[in-house]
Amino acid sequence: MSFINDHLLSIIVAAPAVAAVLLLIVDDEARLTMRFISLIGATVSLAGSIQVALTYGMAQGGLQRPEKYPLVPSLGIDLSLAVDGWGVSLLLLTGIIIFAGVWATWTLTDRAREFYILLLLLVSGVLGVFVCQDLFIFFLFYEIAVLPMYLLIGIWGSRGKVAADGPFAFVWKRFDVGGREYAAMKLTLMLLVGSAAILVVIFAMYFSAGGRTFDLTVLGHASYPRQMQLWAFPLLWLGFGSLAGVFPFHTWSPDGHAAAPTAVSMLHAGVLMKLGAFGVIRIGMMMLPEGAAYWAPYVGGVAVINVLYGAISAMSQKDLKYVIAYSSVSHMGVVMLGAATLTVDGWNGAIYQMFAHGMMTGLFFALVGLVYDRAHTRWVPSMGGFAKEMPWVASFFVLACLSSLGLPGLAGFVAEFLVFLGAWQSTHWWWALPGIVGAWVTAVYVLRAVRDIFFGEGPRSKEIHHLHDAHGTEWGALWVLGIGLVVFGSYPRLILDFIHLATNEYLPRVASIAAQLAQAP
Amino acid sequence: MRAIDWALLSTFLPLATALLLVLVSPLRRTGLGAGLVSVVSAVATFVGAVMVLASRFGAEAGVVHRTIQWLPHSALGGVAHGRGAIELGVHVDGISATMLVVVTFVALCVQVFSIGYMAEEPKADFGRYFTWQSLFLFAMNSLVIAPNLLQLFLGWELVGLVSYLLIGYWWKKPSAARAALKAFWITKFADMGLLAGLIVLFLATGTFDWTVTTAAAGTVTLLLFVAVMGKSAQFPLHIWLPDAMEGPTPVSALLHAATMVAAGVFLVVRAFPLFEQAPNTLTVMAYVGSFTALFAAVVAVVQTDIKKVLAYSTCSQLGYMVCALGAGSQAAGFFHLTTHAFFKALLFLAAGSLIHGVHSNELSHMGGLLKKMKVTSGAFIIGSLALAGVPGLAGFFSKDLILEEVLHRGLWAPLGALLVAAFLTAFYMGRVMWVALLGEPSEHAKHAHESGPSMLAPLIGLSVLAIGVGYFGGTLSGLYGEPVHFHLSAIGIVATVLGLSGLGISYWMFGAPQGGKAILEAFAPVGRLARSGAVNGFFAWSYRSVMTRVAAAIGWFDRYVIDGLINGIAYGTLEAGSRLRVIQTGRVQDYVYVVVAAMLLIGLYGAFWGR
Amino acid sequence: MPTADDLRPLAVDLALLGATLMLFAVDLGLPHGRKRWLGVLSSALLAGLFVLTFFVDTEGSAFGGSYVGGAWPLLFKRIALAAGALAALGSVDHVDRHFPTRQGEFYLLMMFSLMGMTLLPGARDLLLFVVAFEMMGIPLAMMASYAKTEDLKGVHRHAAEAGLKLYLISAVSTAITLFGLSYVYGLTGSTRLDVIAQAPLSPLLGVGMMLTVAGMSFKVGAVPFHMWVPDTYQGAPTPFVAFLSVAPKASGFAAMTAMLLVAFKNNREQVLSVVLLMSLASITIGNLLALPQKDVKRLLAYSGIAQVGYMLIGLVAGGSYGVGMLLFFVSGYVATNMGAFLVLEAIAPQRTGITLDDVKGLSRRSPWLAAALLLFLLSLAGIPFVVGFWGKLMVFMAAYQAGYGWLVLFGALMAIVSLWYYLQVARAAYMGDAPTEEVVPVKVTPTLATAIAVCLTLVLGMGAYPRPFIEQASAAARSFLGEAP
Amino acid sequence: MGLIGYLLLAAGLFSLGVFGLVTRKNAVGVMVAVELMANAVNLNLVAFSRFHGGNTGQVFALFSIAITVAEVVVGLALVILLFRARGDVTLDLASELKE
Repeated sequence: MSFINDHLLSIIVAAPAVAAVLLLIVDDEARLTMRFISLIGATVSLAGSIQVALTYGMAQGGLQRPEKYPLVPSLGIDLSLAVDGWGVSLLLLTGIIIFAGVWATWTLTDRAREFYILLLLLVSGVLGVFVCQDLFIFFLFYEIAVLPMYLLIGIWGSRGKVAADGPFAFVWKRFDVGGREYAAMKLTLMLLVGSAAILVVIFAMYFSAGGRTFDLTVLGHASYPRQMQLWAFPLLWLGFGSLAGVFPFHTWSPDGHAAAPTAVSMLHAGVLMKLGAFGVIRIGMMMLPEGAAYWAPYVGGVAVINVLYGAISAMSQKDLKYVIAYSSVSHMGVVMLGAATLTVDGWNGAIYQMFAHGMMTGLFFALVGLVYDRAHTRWVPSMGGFAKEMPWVASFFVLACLSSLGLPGLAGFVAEFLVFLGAWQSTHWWWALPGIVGAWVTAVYVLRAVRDIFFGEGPRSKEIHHLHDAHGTEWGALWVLGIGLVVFGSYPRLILDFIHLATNEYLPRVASIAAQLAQAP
Repeated sequence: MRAIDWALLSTFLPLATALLLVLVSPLRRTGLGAGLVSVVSAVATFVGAVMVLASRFGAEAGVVHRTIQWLPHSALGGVAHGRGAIELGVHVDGISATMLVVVTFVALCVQVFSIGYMAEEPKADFGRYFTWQSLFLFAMNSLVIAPNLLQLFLGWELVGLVSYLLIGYWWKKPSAARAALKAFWITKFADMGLLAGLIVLFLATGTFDWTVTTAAAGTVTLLLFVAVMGKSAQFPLHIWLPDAMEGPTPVSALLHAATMVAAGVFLVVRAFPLFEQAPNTLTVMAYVGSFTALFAAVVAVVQTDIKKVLAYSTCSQLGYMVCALGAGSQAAGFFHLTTHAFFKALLFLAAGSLIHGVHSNELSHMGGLLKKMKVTSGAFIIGSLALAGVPGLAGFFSKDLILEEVLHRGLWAPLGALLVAAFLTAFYMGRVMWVALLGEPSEHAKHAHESGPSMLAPLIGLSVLAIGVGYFGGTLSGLYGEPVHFHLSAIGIVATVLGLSGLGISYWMFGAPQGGKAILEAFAPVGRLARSGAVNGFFAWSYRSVMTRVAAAIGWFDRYVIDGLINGIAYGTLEAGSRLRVIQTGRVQDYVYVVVAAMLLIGLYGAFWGR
Repeated sequence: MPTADDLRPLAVDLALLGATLMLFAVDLGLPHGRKRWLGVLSSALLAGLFVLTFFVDTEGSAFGGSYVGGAWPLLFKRIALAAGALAALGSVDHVDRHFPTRQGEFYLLMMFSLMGMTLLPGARDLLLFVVAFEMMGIPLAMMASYAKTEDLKGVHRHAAEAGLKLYLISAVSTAITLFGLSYVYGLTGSTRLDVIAQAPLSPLLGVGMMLTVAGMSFKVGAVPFHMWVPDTYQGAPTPFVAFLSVAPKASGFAAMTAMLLVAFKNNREQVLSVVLLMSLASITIGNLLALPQKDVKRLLAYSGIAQVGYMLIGLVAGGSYGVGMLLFFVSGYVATNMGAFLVLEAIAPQRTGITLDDVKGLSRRSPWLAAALLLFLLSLAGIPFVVGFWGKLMVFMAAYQAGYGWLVLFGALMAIVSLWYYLQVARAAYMGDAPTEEVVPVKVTPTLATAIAVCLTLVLGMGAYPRPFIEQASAAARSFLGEAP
Repeated sequence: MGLIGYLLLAAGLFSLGVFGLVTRKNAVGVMVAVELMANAVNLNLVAFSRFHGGNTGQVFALFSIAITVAEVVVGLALVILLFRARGDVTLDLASELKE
């Protein structure tokens, strides 16, 4: 047992990958075995994350459960893992989402083996990012988390073509805009452009700090030249930000999420986008505090644009998945807004929003998957009255909507509330206003979608029939995430205390530098 | 058990009931079983509330205030003790105890009534209905016992949610779905003010308490008042309330007459110490309230749907309360809230019973119901008279108190508006009574029959209170401040005369069959205005023409400009590849050319730097 | 007279000579039906030699310093031998199918070419350089156009063209290099690299140096001497291309490094500026021209040009770090690119041109092959947990350290462009539907499968745990530059 | 004729070779041009050898000749192959692989 305890973090990170390797040797026809192996991999990660949360020493805080395996000692690259308060919460989130995600794809039959392998590899990458304490490995995991997406979307994505029109029709035709392969390619390339920017900054930090180690703590306490921070921070911001859907690098997200299969959308919007925001905070703001302090107003300003722009774009969408995808863009804006405030409440809110939005959007995509599975369309104007045949789906959808629009008692509210509190305290108090308005616009479009899809007299398209409610394994994802939303919304301290601990530890350094900078002429 | 335990019981028992009904589907699907569970729980809740109120008269009458930390301590409060805490808890004092009883009693009556009223619904829907009812009770009670504005806000949003769910109870009807959506949009829109107000308050004081003294009170209260306008349907954010009548009638009685819409007023009552620090806000409230009272009363006159009449009447009465609070009288506002809750709930339930009898909301489909539905009619008449301010009934006392306070403050314009509204109130209630209860029975009314006991019992209970509660004004106000004792004043007499004359004129006009044509024609422009709804139209326009168009524009921008840029870069790169590939001609001598040329250039460069 | 000490650095090369002669002898004795085993034998011999490199001590120098041993050349020899062994193994079936009667010559040519390659990294004399270069290059041109007469209008329609293009550009650049070398010799009076390094700079010497470097960059296929690369790759037999695309590149870089960092070390700046330009041009042209390609071999050829550009970055960064990372990059690249071409061979053994349509539906026809191809492609693109990621990253790191931050950004962005076309292949394999309705499984022969599996293992192993390789490469680079370990 | 003269001659020869290389259509003609370039190199080497004394350059030249011979042998073989494949030895025939 003590071996497990001593290597718990490695086990959490490796479990999905090991499951993926095991899948290689399973017979092609043994679908059930595949599913169970995947489920076990996900469950091990989830259980491990829960164990980490339960045993995390709240009294001492800081980085706990350190593990270190030298990888390339000559360059100071170590596979070093440890978990802090943020890590705890985000591990939990990832564990929950992948657990739900496996349930949500239980019925997948087309090339199931490859699908699960890629999905699990991706999850390993995500888990790795949240607990690794080595910048280089951070980047490595980050890339792993991004890449399987190409195949996941490209192979198992839905075929929804968009008619080529408008001024760029010729480009559209060439790229097959709206198709899943287009979406997959666009997502991959845009995110990797971000990686290119990150890479440069990683090198800059490494060499600027002496070129001996990539250890995050060491690098985090090095003092980088101001000039370097000023150019490096925006690169990180845009680099990680492209994954977080920062305007104007968000356009991969609607196409990508719309085209992706259910579990992948869940995971991508639910967890992967958080990697980007996490990177901005964990690497960008914490490592380059001067740069962060200088650029915070821009980060916040763009985040505000994100919130409103995403929400208003979502209003104009008719495709259900696009609606949800744009809402993600809007909500990730809230995360970035919280980060930009450089206040305790703002950062708490930002990390909590990652958590809350992860669960919520996971639920959303699971539901959209169900609706699509039954109705074979995502076109909102052709739906209507679905609540009759699928009352539970409707109920869960409303629940997700309510969290999305920040209804108290659900997780989304806590996060938004904290972010707004933080925003009001920050140097730009008015940031909170667009945020609040954004929440209202969210209410407008999500509830309108609810009305159009579930309420009213019945499908507006004659082709929709044979609707039925969720059944069997599909319940898994819905209940796990639905209950999560309520529980973490009513008693947020379950998670928020961890977050708070880490924030209190990390923020003061950044905030004090920001304060100095504000005083300087 | 102490007061706090009773308060917690009456909050969490309904939650437990709701959860039970949500999670145990078989129970919910029995319909009646779910209803009974809910009613039993409502009874217990009511008992709890009564015990809480009783404790106010007992030995432990002091304010009970108990909280737990909900979110981590915010750094915002700095070092000062108790600041920066984000807490939830229980606060029991006279106000919350009174409100608790009002809410739970009305809710109990409504739930009992609903068992009869909703009996013909499908079982699953019936169960769902009672689930939401229980959830509402939890939400409303958690709002009522809130120890600070944050919890009040949480409850506030939750009741808004239940309102959305219950208005949309018949979600298959597009109009109900639309009304639910509209109600949520509008109130949520107003709630932005509450959220902002809370944040400003927290930033300024480090707490969510309403007792703090702060320089920011003006901003905070104005922001809070925006939310009040939304929730308590004040002009111009009142437009959702008439549409909310799409919900089942008992829901209208509970949420959209007695309790939920009064939450806005309750907020002001609760946070009165804050509002008192902001005289300007109070003035604004007085004017908005009185205008709403008048405006809604005028519109109520021309409504032909009995529920719409009552809905506008609710708007109008809420205007009274807001105006009273604006005049600086916590007691007057809260007292009117109390009495109004009983008689308006009574009116709605009685109307529900009438509707149940004739299967129609339209006044013209009623008539002569007094003979067929004696108990219901009696209850309706008691409610109407109480609303009209007939002396001796509850409405008389509270309305009188309000007018007195407004007069006392010298708010002349609001006073005039309120007086006219008092006349109109009596007039339109009179009209409903004469047309629906007397008058010529219509086709529908001929088959009307009295409702069952489960519907009549609540009517009787509420009737008692609609008559009696007016006499306890002093006792109730004494629970939280100076007792306000009733004494007949000049303005009270004026109002009474106006009210009675309103009833009289309406009898003169509508008492006879086919009467009142002229007056209705005179009011026709108002009617048109009310029906086409200028305010409504404005909101609809801003949704349709502004929001959706802006959204479409942004959507286009995203697709074509931003995405276009990204596709453009990709396209450019691919084009560059396609164009450049022609340099690979395939002719080996061309390659040799390149090699030789490159060698020459490189050699020359070497010769140059070798110098 | 050469002494025994002189022979020590040459131990591997002599053993290779022995192996070659042995192969020759066996070829003479082997009856016609059995020729197939020649490939397996040569692969086994090369593999044996590869193992041998771990047990011989090649320290020291031979022939008065004209030839040196040690970690640096040894590592390149290993790369060449490994590439040879894999390529021979991968060629067995192709050669047996298409040139059943001329199998021995094919492997002999490969062995001769390999001999040039193993000689090249240790050469410290212009003469030896030239000889080794030609020894490596001439057999390649012959192998490129290896075809039966009756196939010239069919399967190997492009053999002559492929070979001729390789040959002609090779000949021209050899001539130009020699011309440059003649000046270098003329102005320094010596053919020894260390002596040349001491010579004073003059315009003619400058011309000589530049022409030398340019001529060498022909072998690695850097822009603007890359024009033969796509045409030859496309037209030549696939297993041979697998060999051609990696082995000469590794040795070419060994030669270039020696030339730049030993012979021209005092005038490095200017030469490096030209190398930097070539690197930029290679990355740009390689990546852009690969974008519209439909022929996978041609696509990989352009990608190879781009890869060379990345390798040149390591050279530009210089220092033991940069060179070491270049070496690491090259060793990873050998396994990767070899693997990729061998997979192509497995997919379409009957053809020399393989288009994206041939790859379509591969994941259904052979999931393993598709997965292998995907991993090779990802490694080429520089994706984590396969070796290409580390290679690119290490080279970038070296470049950043040397002050070329912008080059890192440029390189990384162009790597993303490259991902487009790599993913086109992956997309065909995974998302495209097979040309026919029924799914025809791909049959992979055991020899080819073994070769691919070895490549895959290397790619994954070096990607998962690069430490020993990186450290070996760094150590070799330090010993090459004479720095303390 | 001093060293410079030989160098100039070699350079001229080399240029002539380059000219032939790019203008000849016939593959054999191109080979001859390459040969010219190689001989320019040899001339250089021998001239430098003479200039420096010693025999390094001459040995170099010998090697160079040997290399050139090997090259030409292979080249002519390829030309024959081209002839078999296309029936002619015009270099432009070998331009199917492109772009």
